[in-house]
Amino acid sequence: MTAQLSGHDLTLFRGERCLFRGVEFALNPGEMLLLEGLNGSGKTSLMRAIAGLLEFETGEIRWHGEPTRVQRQAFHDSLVWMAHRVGFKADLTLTENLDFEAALRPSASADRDEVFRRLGLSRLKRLPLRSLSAGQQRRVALARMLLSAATLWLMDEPVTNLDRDGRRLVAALVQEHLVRGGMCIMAAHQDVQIEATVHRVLLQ
Amino acid sequence: MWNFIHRLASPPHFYRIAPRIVPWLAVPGLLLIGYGCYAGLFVAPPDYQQGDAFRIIYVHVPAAYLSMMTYMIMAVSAAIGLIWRIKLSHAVAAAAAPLGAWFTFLALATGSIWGRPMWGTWWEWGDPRLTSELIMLFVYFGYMALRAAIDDTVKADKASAVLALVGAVNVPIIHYSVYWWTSLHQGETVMKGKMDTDMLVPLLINILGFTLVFGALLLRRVRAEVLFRERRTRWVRDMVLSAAGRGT
Amino acid sequence: MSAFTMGSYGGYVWSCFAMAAVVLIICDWRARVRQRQVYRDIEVRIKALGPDNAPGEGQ
Amino acid sequence: MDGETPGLFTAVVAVARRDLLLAWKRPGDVLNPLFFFAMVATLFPLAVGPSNEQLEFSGPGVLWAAALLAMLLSLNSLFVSDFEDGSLDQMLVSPQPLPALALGKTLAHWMTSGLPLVLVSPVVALTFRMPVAVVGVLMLTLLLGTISLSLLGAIGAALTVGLHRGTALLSLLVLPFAMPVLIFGARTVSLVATGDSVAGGLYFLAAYAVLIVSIAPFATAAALRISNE
Repeated sequence: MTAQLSGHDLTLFRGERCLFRGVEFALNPGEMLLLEGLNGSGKTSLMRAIAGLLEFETGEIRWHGEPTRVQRQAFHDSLVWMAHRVGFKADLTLTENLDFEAALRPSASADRDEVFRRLGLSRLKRLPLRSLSAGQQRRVALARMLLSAATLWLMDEPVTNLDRDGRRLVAALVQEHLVRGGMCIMAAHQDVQIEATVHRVLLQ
Repeated sequence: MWNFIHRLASPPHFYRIAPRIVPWLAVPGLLLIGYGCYAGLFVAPPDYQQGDAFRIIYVHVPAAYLSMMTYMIMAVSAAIGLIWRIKLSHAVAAAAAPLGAWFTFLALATGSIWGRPMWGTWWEWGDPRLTSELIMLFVYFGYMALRAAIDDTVKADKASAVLALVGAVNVPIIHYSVYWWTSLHQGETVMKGKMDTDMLVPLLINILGFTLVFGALLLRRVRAEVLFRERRTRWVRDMVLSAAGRGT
Repeated sequence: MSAFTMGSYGGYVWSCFAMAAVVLIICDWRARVRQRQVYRDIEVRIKALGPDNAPGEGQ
Repeated sequence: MDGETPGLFTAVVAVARRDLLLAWKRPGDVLNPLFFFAMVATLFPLAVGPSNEQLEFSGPGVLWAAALLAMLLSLNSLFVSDFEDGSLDQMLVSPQPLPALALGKTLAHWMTSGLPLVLVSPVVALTFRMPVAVVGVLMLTLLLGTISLSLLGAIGAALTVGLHRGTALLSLLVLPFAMPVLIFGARTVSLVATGDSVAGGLYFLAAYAVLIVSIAPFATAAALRISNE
């Protein structure tokens, strides 16, 4: 059986520096992939390359057994990415930003107000993002994930800037996503407590 | 066929083979230029209107021709590099740009000197040839500046390839529009009417000669570029080490 | 001698041909300099880092 | 977990709408190039002298050159904020085709820089003693020409986004390619002043805009992918 998402013989260069070589992984619904390694070991770059923003020197990512580069749209249909930077406009409000988001990618049937309540953003939805704290901005990025219909979550250090409640919330959200048959690739310093099959890739 | 091309385009192979091709281009090229210049300067009859000043044509036209052809080479190798990801073709594009700029400069300078006795001025905006060569020079500068601004070679290759391709669409339009612009106020161009055979033959010889010499120069530059790009590979290390071993 | 002076145009014509020669020589010289420079840098690097770990990557 | 990918048209409109909304919240970004345009047009009579004849003669050229520079000024910021706040990353991993998103951004750029220039140009043109008929042609050429300039400029902005010293480089890349637009734009306006036919020039500007609109979004998208690596 082929895994739903897999990476084969992945080698990545940044400039002249080799970040990693021959990385392999396989991921199926309900499972999680944890990218581990020190700062600068290439976790973020690996994630960007999985998403298709960087080119691997060798190897490829396969989605349902087919290379992602020949089915970019189908792959991106099922992918949502929580990066370091929120990727929203600081001058626009949460609602305006999410309206734009909804025109870009498939939306989940989840109710927006419900999601805001869960993330503790209800009172903030009419403020420009500029006025939110770093932790609140992380929650805003979580809102994007919850409101998208994507099955594959890419999360780059999702718990940075979050307090303990926030960290617990992230763990719970990922857990629910996996139980529903979703997948998650996470790069994290701190261990996140999640009950699921967790694969690991250690980058030196 | 594909195998052959890939073998030829492999950097070590190219690096070894290039110096063997260079003399086959440079020697006949220089001989042709020598004969062409001699015939152009001393054998060809003076022009009935311009007298001997027209003889500048024998360096001006080859330079202008090469300035255009170099851009074409750049654009084609950029396309090949983007589509088939052949490393060598990006190196060709990178090496060709400064040569193109130099020949464009030569065309501009000789055109301007030619203009002095003909129009009584060093620069005549009414001449479409000169004006579009000038814009061409800016296009080359832009291309080289973009390359120089990006540190990562792979990224610089791709970005400048996009620019070269956009330019390939635009350069003919720039020419056309400059001609249209000058036609409105009766641009005076230096070259009117047909040329005599005695005048034409040295010109063709010179064009061919310059092209061959250009080919030799391009190969040399590409070779240096390939060496730079491959500086961390095993084959370069082995080559340098064995050369050093033979030296001592 | 008139073949060299070309009426009053000799200066213009000869300077154009001279300039063409100069440009060709400059192009040739630049290519040589670059080749030598790159080669020397590689030698220096190998000497500094030792032959075994000098080159980072590659086929 | 259902839901379909929103259509192409929705995406183009959404990108344009978002950028227009941003421009609305930061009107300075729109107004500064306009002031710049008016100021360059003021510099010229001050530098050359107030002779009416000279102003009438050079008006079309000066206005067109000023418009070109004003467009260039506004191009710098086209992709920079998206690049810095991570929005560009999010657009690149969206299922929407990137050329469509690039087109949407270019459209918004034109509406916030080219279109305002077209609208204020009559006021500036009148100070150059331009007759009403000529002003009409000026507006028409600017309308067609600024579309091409936005599209061409977007390619340059995408190539230089994320580079240090990108500003000067952007001008160096875009200006040579903008020459045909400048030449045809300004000459067509001069032609109407001398009573010649302007159809040829307008046809060229329109044809050029069509050509560029069919190329630029793809080139811009390719450049964005490369710059964001």
